[in-house]
Amino acid sequence: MVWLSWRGLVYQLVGIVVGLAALVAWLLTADLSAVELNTLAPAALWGYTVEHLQLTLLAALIVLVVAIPVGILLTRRPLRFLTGPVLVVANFGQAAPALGVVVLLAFWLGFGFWAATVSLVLYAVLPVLRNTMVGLQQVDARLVEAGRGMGMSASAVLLKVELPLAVPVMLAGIRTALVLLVGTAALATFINGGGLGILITTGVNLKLTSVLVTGSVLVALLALLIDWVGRVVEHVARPKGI
Amino acid sequence: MLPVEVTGASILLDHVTKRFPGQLKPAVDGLTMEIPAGKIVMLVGPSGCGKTTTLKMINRLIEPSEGRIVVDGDDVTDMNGDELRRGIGYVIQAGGLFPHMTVATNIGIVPKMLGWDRARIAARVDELLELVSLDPALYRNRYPKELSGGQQQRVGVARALAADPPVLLMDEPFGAVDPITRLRLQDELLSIQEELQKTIVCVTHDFDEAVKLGDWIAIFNEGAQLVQYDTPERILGDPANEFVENFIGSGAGLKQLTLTRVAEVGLAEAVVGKPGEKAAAVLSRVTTAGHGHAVIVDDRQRPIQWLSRRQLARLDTIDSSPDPKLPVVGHRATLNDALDTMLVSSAGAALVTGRRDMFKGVIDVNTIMEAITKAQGAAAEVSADAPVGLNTGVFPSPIVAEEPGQP
Amino acid sequence: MLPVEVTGASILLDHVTKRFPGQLKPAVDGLTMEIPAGKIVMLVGPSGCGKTTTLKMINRLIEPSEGRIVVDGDDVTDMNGDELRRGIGYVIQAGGLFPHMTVATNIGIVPKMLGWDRARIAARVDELLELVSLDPALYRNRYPKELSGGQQQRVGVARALAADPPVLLMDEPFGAVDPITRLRLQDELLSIQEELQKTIVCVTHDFDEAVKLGDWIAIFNEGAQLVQYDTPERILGDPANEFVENFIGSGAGLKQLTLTRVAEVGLAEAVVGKPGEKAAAVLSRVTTAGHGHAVIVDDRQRPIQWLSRRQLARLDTIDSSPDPKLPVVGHRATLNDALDTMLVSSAGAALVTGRRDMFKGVIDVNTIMEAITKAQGAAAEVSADAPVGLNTGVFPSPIVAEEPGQP
Amino acid sequence: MLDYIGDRFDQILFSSWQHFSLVVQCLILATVIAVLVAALVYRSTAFTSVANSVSAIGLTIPSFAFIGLLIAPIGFGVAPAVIVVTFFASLPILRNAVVGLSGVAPSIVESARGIGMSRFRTLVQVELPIAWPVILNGIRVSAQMVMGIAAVAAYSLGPGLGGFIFSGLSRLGGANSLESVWTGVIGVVVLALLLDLLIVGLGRLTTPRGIRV
Amino acid sequence: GCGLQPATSYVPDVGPGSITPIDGLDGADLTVTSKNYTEQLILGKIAVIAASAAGFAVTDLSNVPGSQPARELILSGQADILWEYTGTAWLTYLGQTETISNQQEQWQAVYDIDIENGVTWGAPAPMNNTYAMAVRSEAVTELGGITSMSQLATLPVEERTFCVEAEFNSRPDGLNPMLEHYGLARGTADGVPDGNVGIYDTGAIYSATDTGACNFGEVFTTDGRIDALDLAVLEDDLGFFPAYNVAPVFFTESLKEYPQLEDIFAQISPSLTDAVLRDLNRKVDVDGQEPAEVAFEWMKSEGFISDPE
Ligand SMILES: Nc1ncnc2c1ncn2[C@@H]1O[C@H](COP(=O)(O)OP(=O)(O)OP(=O)(O)O)[C@@H](O)[C@H]1O
Ligand SMILES: Nc1ncnc2c1ncn2[C@@H]1O[C@H](COP(=O)(O)OP(=O)(O)OP(=O)(O)O)[C@@H](O)[C@H]1O
Ligand SMILES: C[N+](C)(C)CC(=O)O
Ligand SMILES: [Mg+2]
Ligand SMILES: [Mg+2]
Repeated sequence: MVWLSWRGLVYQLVGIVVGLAALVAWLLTADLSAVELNTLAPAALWGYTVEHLQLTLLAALIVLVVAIPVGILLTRRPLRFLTGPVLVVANFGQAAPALGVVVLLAFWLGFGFWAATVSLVLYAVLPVLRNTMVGLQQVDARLVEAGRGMGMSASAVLLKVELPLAVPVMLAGIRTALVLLVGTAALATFINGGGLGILITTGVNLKLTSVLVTGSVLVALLALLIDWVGRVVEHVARPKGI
Repeated sequence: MLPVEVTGASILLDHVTKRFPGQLKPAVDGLTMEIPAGKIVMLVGPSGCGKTTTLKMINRLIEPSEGRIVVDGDDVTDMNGDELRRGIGYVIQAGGLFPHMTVATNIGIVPKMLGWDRARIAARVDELLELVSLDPALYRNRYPKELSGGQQQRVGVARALAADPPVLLMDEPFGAVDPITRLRLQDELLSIQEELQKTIVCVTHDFDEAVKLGDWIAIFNEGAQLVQYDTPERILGDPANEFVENFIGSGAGLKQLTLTRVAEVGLAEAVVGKPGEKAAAVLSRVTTAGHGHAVIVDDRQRPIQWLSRRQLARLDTIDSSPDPKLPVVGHRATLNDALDTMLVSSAGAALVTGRRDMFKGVIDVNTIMEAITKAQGAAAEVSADAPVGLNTGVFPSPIVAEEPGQP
Repeated sequence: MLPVEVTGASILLDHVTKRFPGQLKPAVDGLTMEIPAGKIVMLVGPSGCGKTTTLKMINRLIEPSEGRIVVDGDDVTDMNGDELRRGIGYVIQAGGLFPHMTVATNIGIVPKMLGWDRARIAARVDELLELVSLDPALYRNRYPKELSGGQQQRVGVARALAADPPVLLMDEPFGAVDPITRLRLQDELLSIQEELQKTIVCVTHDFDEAVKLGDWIAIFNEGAQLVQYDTPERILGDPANEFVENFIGSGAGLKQLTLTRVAEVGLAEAVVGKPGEKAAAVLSRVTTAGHGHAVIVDDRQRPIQWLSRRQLARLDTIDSSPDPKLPVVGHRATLNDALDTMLVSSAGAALVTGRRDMFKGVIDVNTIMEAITKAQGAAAEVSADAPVGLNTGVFPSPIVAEEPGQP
Repeated sequence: MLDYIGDRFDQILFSSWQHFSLVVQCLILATVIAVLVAALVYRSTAFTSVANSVSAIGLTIPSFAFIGLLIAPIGFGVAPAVIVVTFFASLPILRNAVVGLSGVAPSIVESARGIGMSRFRTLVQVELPIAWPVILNGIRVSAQMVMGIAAVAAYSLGPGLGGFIFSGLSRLGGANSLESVWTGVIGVVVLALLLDLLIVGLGRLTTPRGIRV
Repeated sequence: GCGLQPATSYVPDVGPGSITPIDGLDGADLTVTSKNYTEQLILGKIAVIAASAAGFAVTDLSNVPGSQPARELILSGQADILWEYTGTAWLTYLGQTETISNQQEQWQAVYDIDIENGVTWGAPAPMNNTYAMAVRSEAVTELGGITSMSQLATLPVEERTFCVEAEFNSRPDGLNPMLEHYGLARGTADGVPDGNVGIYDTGAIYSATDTGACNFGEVFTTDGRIDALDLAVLEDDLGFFPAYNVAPVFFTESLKEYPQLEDIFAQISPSLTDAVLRDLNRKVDVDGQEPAEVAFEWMKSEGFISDPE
């Protein structure tokens, strides 16, 4: 993965900044109507962005707290027989349309932030769970054996050998999940979940192209930014030597 | 090779059986086998015959279904497995190094688990790196992927030795390295063993490796059935049955030559001359002795020329220029090396040198033939300290060999 | 081995140089080398010395930077590369078979590109499978992964031979197979070559393989510098310099033994007896002949016992039970095999059998020593038809060897 | 729920077929595009890493944002849905095609060239068939992913089951709205399963026995 | 292409009723559009069925998210027919500020301006689907027995909570001007703070209002769920909202080509009364029938069409 080197990271960050600058420049020079100016007021945009991030990050946090321990448990000996079936379910679960999950959750939990958060959690939990399990599974069995062979206990092998070696795959899953979350959070607007999605629906409903473009581009840039942060973390947290 | 202090422990597998769930036949079937302290025992046999299973039952990575395992007199069958393993070195293919830890961390991991302090661990790591011929300053902080396959293997051995365990288990330790590095690693293991005198149990696929490294070789057939458990000499010279013969493969004779060193056979005397002597004088000594050649040695007794009667007859004074094509072997060389050297020499014999390259005598084809015959005779006799090894027989107590296990 | 019709073409590399972009030194530096038609030429040398590059320039998988390449008198340097390659067989490690095609499709691919019709391709495929000792009915429709490594290699050779090319290039063809299969494949290649007499250029890392297969061996140093280009005998017996000596490694003498077959050396006579004869009669013949042993043969002249004078003295009538440990070698065996056999025999000699296992004579260590000495004498003489090979010298025209390239 | 499905069986079937058809057609288009691009770039490490970046970055773009952006210039209906689904479908396929093509053992390519195959012939007859299982795996991943994206594409009136989710949403609180959403969600998952089976079957049929694992 | 059709597309086989196939059409194309809430879906299907009965090859591009995109489709000729509301056009599309109280005059005013835009308004229907603020009836007493919009200003700030759709949130006849009209400032601490406004999909507001996510939901007065969920509608006592009579709107060029369309839709419009629409909407939202089915049954019962042979 050549593009994972620091140079790729710089390019990505530069790309995001340039994208944002271009958006701002366009908004400043474009001939905007009163409605557009109102909707795109800096304070409002900031508010939507913060809401969007809150949704994403809270959901991500819950996902991590739930999926990683469960993923670890499911690869331990007593539950290992579940690994295969869970992976199959996880794979097909991901085919469920995010939009449908969001709307169904609204039926169940009512409208608003929490329904949105829970549906985001449901949606993102699968890739993280999956990658945690796959990451642990792909650790060379001989290394586990070597660890056991020198007298490490099962938990010591997990902490010192398996988890560190699973980190790259797990982080990749977490990054994917986070990026998915940013995109999916845009759907929260359908159930009053807040976030930048409102700009997209408003833009479409009222044919306010500037609002629509601002919303879409901001969501995309935010996704890229989160992806970038994920890559930086991956870069730093990847154990040296592998 | 004078025996140094033996730090190894003896191991006894006592009627050990391992049945894997869902497997029709046991992987190891009622194996009784004694592994003497301070020796290298090589386990060989066809794929899937139970070598690895046997090895792993010793450190209880695999729990035996039946039977008991005794290390150094203590029954370890019911001991805490993790603790047991901390006291037994374990080396697997390509070292099984942890890729996310440096060489030093890898080696220091067991001492750390045993609660050694930092300084002591660091000192031990350096000591071990020296032992396996890696410069600590250069290699201490590298990651495994920054090492060659052979170097990784050496670190693997160093790690297994870290807490100075009396027993070392190795599962095809040199399987993944190229043949040249493999030879070097084998030599290194032998020299380490000469120094440390551990008990080493080593699985290999390679019969030549078993011959080279093993004090004793156990040849397994399916179900860890012990077909022959004997010295390399006896296995080569007196294979128990056709299975073993097939396993040895062709070239048993030449293989046997590698087991004996030149120093161990009787050498022929030779007429010795010095540069500056009159050739005629030397020739007369040669004639008197009834020999065909005279060896010319320099003032430090190193052979420089090997002159036939004809050459002596043509010379006046013997000069001091060394002959670059002189067929010389050291006394630590194997008979195989000696035979090779004499084949290319026109004399059909070779000069043997001892310490500091001093001339010791002459070895010829007949000496080698005799040595082989003698070795074959010796192989026919069973060594008195042969360890016990059987699959079904009753194991005599106390735990010492009374009768050879082989018919 | 009478020479059959030579179907190979001669190859000439004429001052060929290859410079890779971004590389300081040329990979191949001004190499001139003649490859005689119908012979096997082995390219050996340390890793990265330019063997593969040289080979690939012959079929223009790598375009030479300078110089020209002449195949069978035609300059191919400016020919269409794809067409050229269709006329040159090419075999690489593990055969380079296409995993998604059956054995038949793999073999038939070049004929198909050449526009042969279906029936002709099918017939050719079967013919080639027979040639490489694979039953067409059994193997035709298998996929490469359903073959063992050695079988894959054979299919690779068959594919290279498909369009009956006069030249075969092989890049470490046996590098990926186990030693035993490797020996078998080498023998097969030799017997195929005996029949077809192609021009074969073969890269190998393994000097023993070069000795075994090569009519000529080219030893390269960095930059495809031709250090020695000679027969195996001469390279073993008279290495050009220290580089070559190191390359040969230890055991040159034993290696030379593999070059000579038992049939090629003089055998000693033996006293022959038959079952049913009185032992005393045989003993008296032995004593008269001044021998130590008598060979007992059955009614089809196959040796069954080898009795010493002492044994004869103790016997009354000679019985017809065959001795299972009789040291017997066939007359096609190499001297190396013979030596190995006699080492394990108590007589220090071996019985040689010819066609239909009939007794031919006795070979002993002295015979072997003499044969070696003679071979070394022969190696000192340079063969008259030695091909040209140099790196910088001027190449004489017309393109025939006038003077040996080696000093 | 059963009543709901029973009453609208034809309509559900039709929408499912539309959804399936959209996904399959876009997958075919995406495969063609991705394989073409991969064939152009895989020999150069620089282009390969660009292709990999495009595929990685492209996947971070939220599908809903992308649809929104397309409505402005393209309008509603089938076209934006096709563009969005094809775009996202091509990304994993592109990545796998590059990986698959560059994963073909150099020795095999060399022996193809060595027996006189031209570059193009080598690509078509040797490299693509050998890379096919990897490419197909990319198609599988894409299929799972774009099944969901196609549902969001109903926002721009794209064909398929997304309509059930959106009309459920617009009638939320009314009768049958929950059923409508469930129909959409389950329909998509079932189609995903079905398509996955089909692709696996296609893989069996199109992968030569010699390179099946 | 390739057999793909827009989502929720529905073009049935229809037999003739009072609408009969136009001669010489030869399967000419006609595109119908509608917005994405129940009433529009039903009206859209009615247009589809009518055009289909008249012999057109209909493309059903209904369920467009939002008024503006639907309007855009008509203006650009990408769609040929849309049911539109006079008030919506007058204030939102045409940027007028003063409304006309007479419904017929309002229609005429819109017609006159829009004809210049290449869009022709057909005969208006009697029904008037205006916006309104609805309260769940349980909360009426909690909120001091509120019945009219002017009472909003008397409520404590934290009770002034609204559920609106994205469109209403930004429209010139939408939330902000409405609040202003009733003396409340949007986005101020003593008016209606932004935190008091929740934004929902059009159809989601009814259940959100009913479950108390907010006190006041923006509703359409013809929606069946007002009755079904027992919501109380506040009186627009200061007359902020204009009349929103629905009428078929044609892309003028298409209408010139098929002038018969005007007559066909002129037959339908008069039947579309508030009561009819409320009934049809209820069938969809409350009884759970499909808009297409509801439209078809109604057209048949009115005799416009018959079952296909
Ligand atoms: N965990 C296991 N579960 C079931 N069967 C096993 C297991 N491990 C090994 N076996 C079986 O036990 C037998 C012995 O296996 P073992 O690994 O000891 O062979 P080995 O002699 O080391 O072979 P190799 O030379 O191939 O490494 C084999 O038949 C193997 O299939
Ligand atoms: N495509 C290439 N580009 C640049 N340098 C190359 C290329 N191919 C080979 N070389 C260089 O040319 C030299 C000769 O390489 P070549 O492959 O001919 O060696 P070789 O003798 O076949 O070695 P080996 O025994 O390892 O196969 C080496 O230094 C190698 O690094
Ligand atoms: C019909 N309403 C005015 C309620 C909404 C509209 O203009 O679409
Ligand atoms: Mg094993
Ligand atoms: Mg090479």
